[in-house]
Amino acid sequence: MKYSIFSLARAALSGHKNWQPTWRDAAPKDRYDVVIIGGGGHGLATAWFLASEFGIRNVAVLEKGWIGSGNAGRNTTIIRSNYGLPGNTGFYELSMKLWERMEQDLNYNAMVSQRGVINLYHSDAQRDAFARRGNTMRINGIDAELLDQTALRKMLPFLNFDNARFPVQGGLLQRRGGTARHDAVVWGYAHAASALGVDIIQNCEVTGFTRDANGKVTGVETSRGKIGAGKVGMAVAGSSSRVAAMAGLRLPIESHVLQAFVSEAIKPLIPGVMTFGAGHFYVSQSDKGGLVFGGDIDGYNSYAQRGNLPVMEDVCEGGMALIPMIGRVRLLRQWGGIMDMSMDGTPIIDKSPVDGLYINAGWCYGGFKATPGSGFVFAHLIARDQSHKEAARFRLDRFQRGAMIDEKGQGAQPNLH
Amino acid sequence: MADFSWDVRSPLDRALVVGPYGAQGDAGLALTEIRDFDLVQVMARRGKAGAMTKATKAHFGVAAPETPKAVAAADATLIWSGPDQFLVLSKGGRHALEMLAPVFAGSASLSDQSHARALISVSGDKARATLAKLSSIDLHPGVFGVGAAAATSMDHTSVTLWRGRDRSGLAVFNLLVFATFAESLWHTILDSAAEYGVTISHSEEFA
Amino acid sequence: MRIVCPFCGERELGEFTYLGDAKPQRPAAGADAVYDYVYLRDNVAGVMSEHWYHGGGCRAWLKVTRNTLTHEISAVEPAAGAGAAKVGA
Amino acid sequence: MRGNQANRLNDGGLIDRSAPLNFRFDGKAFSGFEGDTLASALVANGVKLVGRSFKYHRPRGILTAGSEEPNALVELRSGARREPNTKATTAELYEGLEAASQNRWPSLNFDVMSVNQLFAPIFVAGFYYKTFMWPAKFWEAIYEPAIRRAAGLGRAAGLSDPDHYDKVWAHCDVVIAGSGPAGLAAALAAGRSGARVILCEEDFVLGGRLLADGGTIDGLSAAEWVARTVAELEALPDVRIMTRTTLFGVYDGGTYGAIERVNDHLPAPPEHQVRQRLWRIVAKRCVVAAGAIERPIVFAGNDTPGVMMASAMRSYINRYAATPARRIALFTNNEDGWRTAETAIAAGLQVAAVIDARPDVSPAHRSLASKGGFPVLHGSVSGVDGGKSGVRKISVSLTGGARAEVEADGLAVSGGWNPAVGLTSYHRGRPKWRDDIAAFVPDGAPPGMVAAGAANGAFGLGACLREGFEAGATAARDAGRSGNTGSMPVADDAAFSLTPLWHVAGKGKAFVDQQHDVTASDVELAQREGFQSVEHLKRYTTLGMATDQGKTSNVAGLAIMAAVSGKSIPETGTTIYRPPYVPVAIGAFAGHHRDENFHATRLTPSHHWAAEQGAIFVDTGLWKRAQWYPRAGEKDWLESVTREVKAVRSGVGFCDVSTLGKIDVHGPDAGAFLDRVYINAFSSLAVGKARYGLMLREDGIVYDDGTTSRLAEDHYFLTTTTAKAGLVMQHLEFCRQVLFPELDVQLTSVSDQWAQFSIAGPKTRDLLKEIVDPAEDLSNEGFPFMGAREVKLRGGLKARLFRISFSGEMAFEISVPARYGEAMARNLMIAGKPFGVTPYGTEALGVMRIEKGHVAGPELNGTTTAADLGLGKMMSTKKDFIGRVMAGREALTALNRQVVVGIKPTDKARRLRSGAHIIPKGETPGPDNDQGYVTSVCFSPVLDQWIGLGLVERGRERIGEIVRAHDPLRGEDYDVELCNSVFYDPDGGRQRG
Repeated sequence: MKYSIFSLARAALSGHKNWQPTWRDAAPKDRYDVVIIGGGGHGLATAWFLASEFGIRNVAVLEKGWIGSGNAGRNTTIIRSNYGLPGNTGFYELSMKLWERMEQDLNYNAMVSQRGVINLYHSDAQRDAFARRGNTMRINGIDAELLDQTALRKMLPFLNFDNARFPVQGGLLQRRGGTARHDAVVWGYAHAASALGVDIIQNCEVTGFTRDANGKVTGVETSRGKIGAGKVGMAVAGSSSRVAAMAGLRLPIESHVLQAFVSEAIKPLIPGVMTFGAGHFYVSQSDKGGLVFGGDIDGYNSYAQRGNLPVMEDVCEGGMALIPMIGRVRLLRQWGGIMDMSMDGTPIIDKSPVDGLYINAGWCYGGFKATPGSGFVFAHLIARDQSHKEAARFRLDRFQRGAMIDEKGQGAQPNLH
Repeated sequence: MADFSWDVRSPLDRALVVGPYGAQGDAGLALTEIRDFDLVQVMARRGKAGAMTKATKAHFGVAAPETPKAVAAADATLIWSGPDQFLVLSKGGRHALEMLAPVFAGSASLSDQSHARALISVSGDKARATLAKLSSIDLHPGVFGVGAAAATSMDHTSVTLWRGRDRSGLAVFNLLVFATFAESLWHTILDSAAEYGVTISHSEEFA
Repeated sequence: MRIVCPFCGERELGEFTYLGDAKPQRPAAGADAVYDYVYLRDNVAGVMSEHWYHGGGCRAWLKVTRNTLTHEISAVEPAAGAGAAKVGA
Repeated sequence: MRGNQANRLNDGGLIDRSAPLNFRFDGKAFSGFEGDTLASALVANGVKLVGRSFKYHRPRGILTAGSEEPNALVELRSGARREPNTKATTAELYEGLEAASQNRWPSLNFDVMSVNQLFAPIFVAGFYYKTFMWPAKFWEAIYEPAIRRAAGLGRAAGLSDPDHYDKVWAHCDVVIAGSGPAGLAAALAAGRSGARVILCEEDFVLGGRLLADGGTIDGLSAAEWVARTVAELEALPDVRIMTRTTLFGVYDGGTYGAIERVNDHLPAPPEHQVRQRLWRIVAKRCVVAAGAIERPIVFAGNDTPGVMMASAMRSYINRYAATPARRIALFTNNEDGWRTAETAIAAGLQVAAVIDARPDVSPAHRSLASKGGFPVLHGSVSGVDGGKSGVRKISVSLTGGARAEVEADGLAVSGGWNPAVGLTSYHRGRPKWRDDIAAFVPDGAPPGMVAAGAANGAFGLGACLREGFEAGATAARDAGRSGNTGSMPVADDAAFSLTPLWHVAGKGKAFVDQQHDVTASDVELAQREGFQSVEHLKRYTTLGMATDQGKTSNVAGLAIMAAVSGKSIPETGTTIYRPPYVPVAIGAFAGHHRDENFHATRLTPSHHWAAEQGAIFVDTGLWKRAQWYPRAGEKDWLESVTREVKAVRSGVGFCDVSTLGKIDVHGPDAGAFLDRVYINAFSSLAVGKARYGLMLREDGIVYDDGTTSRLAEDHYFLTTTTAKAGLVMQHLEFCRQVLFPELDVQLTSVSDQWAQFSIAGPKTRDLLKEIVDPAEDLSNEGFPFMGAREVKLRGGLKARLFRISFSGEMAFEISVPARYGEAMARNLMIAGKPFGVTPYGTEALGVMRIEKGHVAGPELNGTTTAADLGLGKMMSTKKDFIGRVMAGREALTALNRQVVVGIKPTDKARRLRSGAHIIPKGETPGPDNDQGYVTSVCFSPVLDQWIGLGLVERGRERIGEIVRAHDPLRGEDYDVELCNSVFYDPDGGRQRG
């Protein structure tokens, strides 16, 4: 059923009794051309691109819980393409362009809202680093503006300019950045992929791989039985190491908790997205009115999906230091997601050393904004057995070759990325 | 030839204003900077813990602390600062680095910290209430008794904390804080204690 | 989280810094072995041995046995060179 | 004195009639008493309409009397202290309180946005996902702003929060959440055992439900028992009772978060006091005695002002002596609800009817009804008449199908009780279903925690006391306290019978989540569209995501989902419970760390002297460093900095460089140790000499650099960059303790021990001769370049002198114990006066290092190799060191890497800027020809032009090539020449001379 104001109005007349499920809740078949492990944004986007762009429709997406139950449903909903290193810049811009047409592609309103993303700087050195990055963006055809304090005072007068330990001096603005409604992205891809014949199978946990005599992956073992597959792609974020281990692989990845927070809903207070440059804090305001904010990862390996108190304090300290008017706004909820932190802070989208198994992992906390781009290039890799040109540097062997893509320059220390 | 004076200045010289601070009435907290001290870090060499202990005993008449404690010797306090290491705190000139060097030759490495720290004594009814805002350590009298010490952090800054002898029936907490952080931490302590009222002073007397 | 430092006693998380898996041993040489040591991780879901630094306390490096599913800490011991003055003494 | 409190009873209640308080709601003046909440005072004044709902802007009243309130949210206070979404039910009344209703325009009574109700047929759950997609541009321009304006409840202050907060640690054996019968009994048992106890109560009065429901305990009235118990607890030295304090979360290792509202009951905090305080409580055990929350029944019109939870109605009448209605109807499905009828009668109010969904009513209640002269109707409420002025008439579907109507101005509702399972479930635990009470109860809890009393599903008074007391005793024992617990308080248990009833079918909107306007039909729609998982249900409908976190709505919502999807409630399950238990001000989590106190500040030993000189300071990490020293008449920083550089290059200057990390490396193996952490050798360094060293990370990338001197056979003095001081110390300790424990080496940070100054310029030696004891030989032979040793100063003070140069001039660094740092600065000024000595800041320091081509932070950016920096030759091939193997990887040794090179504009008048990219001449900039960027720039007084360093592909092979500096961000594009990175004195004659 096509979604529009007209279909809504029609449905209203019948008390909304005729709506169909947004996606088919499928039962597993014996075999698919492609099985995608992970019913998050990346997995569902991959399935949709396989079906819509690459003509592969005999596809299943396996989700151990409910779709979107992983990081797709527990992030701070930011989209941007303000990266500075070759490999990242083009890829995230590809993703941004796909965000810009998502609603039309999917016939689902994911509330992609380009209200701007600004990274604030507090020192000359930081300004210089932002200038380098902003120029990279511009050279790659991406919008970027370097604002000084005067411009910033006009745009965000409520920032702490005058009474701060580290006064804000300016910022790097990407106006096309913004937010999207995270759950709706999941449901939108599920809706559109399902309509093209993709089977979305919930409550189906992968427990192992089936391999042939040559070691090639021929399918997966799941909590709902064996499922054969021509190719298997994994897009399981924080569970990447666990799934890869089932195929005998060790990855350059650690799993860490990243917390996010939302405040009580309030009338519009903060435009766009902003990140504090002198502490760990970034914030936007949702359409519902809550301030959605976050900061640094908790800092130690974890699969526990819950955050600690010191980081919560650290984030709020950053918030108060930057925007002292939020002191009386109340924090409503705290949650944690498991990040697949790679060794250089950059994702891996590559064929694995195991024939027939494709890896999409290492997103650190950048996974949400990558959703459409990741789905597209991963579908490309699976369909063509060749990396898309914008993902060509996301190779698994880059660490062996010394070709890391390390935006923060922190080295093989995942909790510092 | 120019005439130089090499006057010393405590890192709290500017920040410390003698007198009352914060809420009026009976002050809940006494904050005293102790000036003019020598402080030497003593670190046992590999396999030489025994020799260091022996040397300590011979020189100070007491054993070096092997657990987080502050041990009073005749004219010095030996404060545990980590595994196989402790600090020797004494009135200026008593146990300076050069004097201790021969004592620990071969058994321990010494490093002068006399200028690296400021020494602050915290006492009064509200000493624990104030420190609870700064320290995650349990300072309950049953847990942190006289002579207890801790290498810990306050306000994300490393400090050495120990409990001295009680004064007028009240606990006294001593704090060694890094010199370059001292002014900042001092203001934080004052902010934390303002609601109780503070009496500020400095002294060259050791508690 | 609170970690019982073998030297200092139980302390708040904020005094410690995390490094990571303590299982890999630094190899003397060999590009593959060093690559493995620097980059590859078991990323244990369960009980794991980890390096933590008590930088906000006694500056000892510690080996902490911790469950990454529950955060429960079952053992803490000093690194080989923490408290080494007692070695052979 | 009653003022206009028409709905206030003449006596009773825990209010102080001798302490009247004036307040304003929506500008209108009212009065109440000490002991009131804003909600109880509004009730006493007959105010029924208090707010408007989120989506449909429906009129709403007061539903509860606690922190679970979904409707009665107000903007409390004004100006910079305005607090949106404050629950009137927990806001304590104070003199002069000002509150305003929210989410309405222009007024609460006439809210234009209530037109949304007309669109309600379209505004169903998730409608926005299906529309607003065309045209695409309209989303940001039109649709979204409209949605954002409509949503969002109250208005934040929009001004910097003027109040202070602090954060405190507390330690105890047993922390107890809640001071109802179970909590008090737990505190009693634990306290008597000798345990250190902290009892947290979110209310401002202890007693929990005892305050409203009374009872008899140990033969005393509830009030007497509470008073006696509190007196006993207060006499115990290690029991701390904290009112106005909510335990909101449990974290690893037995750490609990609690928020104390220290001064929210006053117009503003008294001087020197905080508004709120965040407690981090470390406890060996925790008893959750947080009680239970009465749950509504979902029926059409259940959001009408005047519909109230039955227990809340008792609270208003008994605790606050305020009557929410004069003629009350009660709708219950359980025994407990009947207490409200008893309370109403005792207070002299009329009971219009009791509508009981159960087939039978106890004989006692039947006789109560006949005595009170009201009917007992078996059935359910199917509709409510009344709008913003409140309940008028209630429609009842009687069992068997007949209908009845009841006239009343208040409807009390009791659908049973939900134990407060939040705290026990915050470690992602899921509660379990108990059929007998039709509620979820805790199923396990985080380590050390146990639930007792109503929080554990024990609803009788006797059971609460018993469970609380036993939990308190056990917790104390587990914490190692074994004192005599004395006797357990005893009370009778009232019977509890209940027939589950979640939703009454009927015409009209029946609200599940009142704050978010989620109706029963929204839940059904979600099910129809496949959002059957409770988490999907929550996310699709926003059920339970409001400021009350679904405390009154979640269970009903999933019960309705269970019914429409043909599953049981436990099969349907609950969503994950997420802290905090109540919303907590962001300011409280920040505490002291805001404004200038966000982070600590480090001051150099000469800071105050520099401030006296009028220095401009720059933040470098936590440090404040003198950036430059302006002089009168200088028009900008560049003029000052240029003067400082020229003064150094032609005479002498000095700069406080104490911010460098300084580490004593002691021990017989110190040299061997340094050989392993630096790429170059240090064991071969002679005593009395210094050497520049470079450290890599294990991945082969440059980590840090600095000069290290050998002061004795077994003593090196190592310096790090300012930025990496702490990290390098940590890294070295890792190497010492973990990687190389066999080495006998000791490390100590001496960063704060030494005040260190760089003295540079051709007249350095002249100046030093004034300061240093004449017996010291400072000649080139006596103290050659890279020499390092202790010297005596005039007056006898000992100092360390290092002949090292960052500026390229003849230079020394001198260290004195830090408390002499200020004296050193003054004495350098005195001694240097004849030579025109000039203090210089970090900018001049930076200029001179760029002129000399020294790399610093912008080049050591965590991605560069030693070879990239032009320091590849330093890498020893004779030894192992950290990072050696990985540094040899193909991509790190590739010939086309970006390497450090000098850059200068071909037009000497051009300003060069950091961050400009390097593009070959004649090409269109694009990702394929982006060959590097400018890392550091300065105006070079020596060359009289802007110069810089950059990382450029094969840069060192391209010296002399003209390329483009492309800077679209700043709208600039100009030609630059790639040149040798050492702009000044390339053969180093000046620093050796």
